Amino acid sequence: MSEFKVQFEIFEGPLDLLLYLVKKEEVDIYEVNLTKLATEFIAYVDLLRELDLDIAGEFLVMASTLMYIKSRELLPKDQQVVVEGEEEGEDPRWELIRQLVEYKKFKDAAGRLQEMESTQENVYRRTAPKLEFDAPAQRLQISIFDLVNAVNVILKRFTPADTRDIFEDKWTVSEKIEAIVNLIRERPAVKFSELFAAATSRTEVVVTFLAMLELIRLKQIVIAQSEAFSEIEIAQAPPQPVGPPPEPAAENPPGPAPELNLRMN
Amino acid sequence: MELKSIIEAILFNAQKPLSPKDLRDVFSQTADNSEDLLAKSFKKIKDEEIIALLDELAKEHDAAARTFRLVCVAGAWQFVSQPEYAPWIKTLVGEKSRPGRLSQPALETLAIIAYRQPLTRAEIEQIRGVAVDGVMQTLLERGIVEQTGRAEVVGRPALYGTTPAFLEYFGLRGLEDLPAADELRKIPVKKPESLLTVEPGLATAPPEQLAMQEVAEKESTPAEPASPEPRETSPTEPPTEPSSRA
Amino acid sequence: MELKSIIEAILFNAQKPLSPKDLRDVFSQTADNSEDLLAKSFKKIKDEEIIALLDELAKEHDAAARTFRLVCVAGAWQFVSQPEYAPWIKTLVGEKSRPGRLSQPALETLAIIAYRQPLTRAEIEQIRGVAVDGVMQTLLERGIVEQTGRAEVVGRPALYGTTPAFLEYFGLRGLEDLPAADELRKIPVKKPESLLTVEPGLATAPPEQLAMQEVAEKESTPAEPASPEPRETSPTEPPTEPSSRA
Repeated sequence: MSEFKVQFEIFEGPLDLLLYLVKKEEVDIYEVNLTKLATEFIAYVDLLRELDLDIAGEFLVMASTLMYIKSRELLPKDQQVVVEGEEEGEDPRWELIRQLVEYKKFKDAAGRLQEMESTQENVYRRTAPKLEFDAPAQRLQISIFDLVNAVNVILKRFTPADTRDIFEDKWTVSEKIEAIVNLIRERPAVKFSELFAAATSRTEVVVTFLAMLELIRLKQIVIAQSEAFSEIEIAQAPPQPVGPPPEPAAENPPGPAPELNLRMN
Repeated sequence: MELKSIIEAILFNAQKPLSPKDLRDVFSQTADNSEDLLAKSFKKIKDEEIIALLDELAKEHDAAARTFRLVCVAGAWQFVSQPEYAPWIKTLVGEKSRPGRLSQPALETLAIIAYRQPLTRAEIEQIRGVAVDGVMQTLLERGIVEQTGRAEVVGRPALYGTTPAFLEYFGLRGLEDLPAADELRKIPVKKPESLLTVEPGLATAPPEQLAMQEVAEKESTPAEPASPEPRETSPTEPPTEPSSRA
Repeated sequence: MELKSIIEAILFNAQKPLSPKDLRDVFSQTADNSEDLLAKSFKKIKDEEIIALLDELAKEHDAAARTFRLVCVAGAWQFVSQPEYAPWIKTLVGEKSRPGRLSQPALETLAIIAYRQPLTRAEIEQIRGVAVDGVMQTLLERGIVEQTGRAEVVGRPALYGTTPAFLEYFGLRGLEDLPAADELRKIPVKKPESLLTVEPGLATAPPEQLAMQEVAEKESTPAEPASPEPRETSPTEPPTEPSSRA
């Protein structure tokens, strides 16, 4: 009994059951023997009734339609009753086949939708990785001097001894600082390369460079590059209010060097 | 740099599908923000131009037959992976969040709505031969079907149609992409002029006369007066109460 | 389905760069979770095999010369767009409000890489005295540092160097244009006997030689050395469009 119930529930409605029966016959819908079909359908419904199962009203309606068709068709043609008011378009046989054909097409379409549904489950849309558009070329706010300064910091951190080796007594950073300060007092702008032009040894270059870095840090000088690839110039920083002595590095700008802003934007 | 390539690059980096209008906006904004002459030259592109290039791009990617394609779903373009790679992609990005599959009754009902929209509930039920209250509820709740208006007939019943979510769910560009759309949209089968009997004494008509095409191409029957169907091409089913049901 | 295609499909859907090991994990997990025989057959793939296929894929995409390529950055593979499409992609994804500052550790790490490249992560860490995972990640993500090869030593660790974007940003023609490059490159940096406990505050503390007091006494000291506020007098702002954009 439960077996029947299960089976019965497979059918979405009377048309579905009819289609199933047609399919069992292995004939085209148009060729199906409606009388036979009606008999089978009614047998099905009767069985379910006997089993006292709930049957959707639509099945009973269909059963009665089929019984009507069957009874009509059993009569010779000339004896068939022409029901008053039954006009073309309301022939029950035709109506049924039309409905079946129509229903089958949508059942097939539903099958195709189902395939598309399961395909679509496996279609993954590319979601691009989130781009951070502070792309380096545009948004980094550091100058090349920050960079060099960082090297300097590292070197200092490591090697008080080494620096002594390198920086011979001949040149001290403090002397160079004074020299640069004097130089930029005389002239509004000094080319970066000029600072080093007179250097006689690589040690002097390094010392000069370190001196310059300190002056930048102390905001005694400003460094500017009017555009990418142009020569870097050094100038005296505009006077600033006197304040506390420079804080050590933690608060030293890790970010933008105020004097040089190389944003490529 | 071609416009087409730029469109590809934009779509490649998109976080969501983009419509031609979205793309147009990107071009227009970039033109405003950039000094670049090329970028400026794309200030005003027509949607049609973008769409034509999108179609070209999609064809190029189809021809390249790699593991991904460029597709248009519900009017918005996106790169998608071919379904056969799903097992690995699933491992990578996790299960897709997607509502459960539709039941058979829901799919049938949906198919009817998709191909015949807009139509009333009564018309759906006539095709399916059963009541559709439950499945309609499901389809409406899932947002793949919606009320699109009211039929201009007695009682002004609601008309239903599919939503963009329907297209997305099935990966369709538009309703015209539904398989066999031409065939299913038509109201196909009409009663032949006269039914002939197969065998003497039996009323069942021979198949030839019922051949769908013959009838379908004849637009002999005028649209039912009760029909709310606005589409001229598809005169609808007669309203639900055929005499046979009595 | 080829293994190579599957790798492509995985990378195409990845939200972040994937290493050969990441890919291997995807294959292994998929093999565990799938009933599919093919998926199961990829249970154990060798890294070398994956890498060889990745190289092949990258070549294919280079040859296809579309708007994106498959690249390896720091040992992880990803699809990236060609840089020339940046203006439009930027419009699409929007500019980040996050300032582009680098932290002091990042800056130092960058400096080390710039002057000493190519070098391994271990060498960087030796110089800085601390692990650099986090900052390296930042630098790699920002595209100013990249993997440039592998050291021919045991374990073949990745070598890092600066990118063209790095040069572009600083307006350098090449690394030889780095200020005092010759000098700073040569200064020996030996591993300290014991790692210095460098308090951040001390990092730039002037060494004795710098005798800051002298200067500070002579010159007025700026109020806030830490403040990066741009001075309006500074002739800093370069014209908006660098030559590289032309």
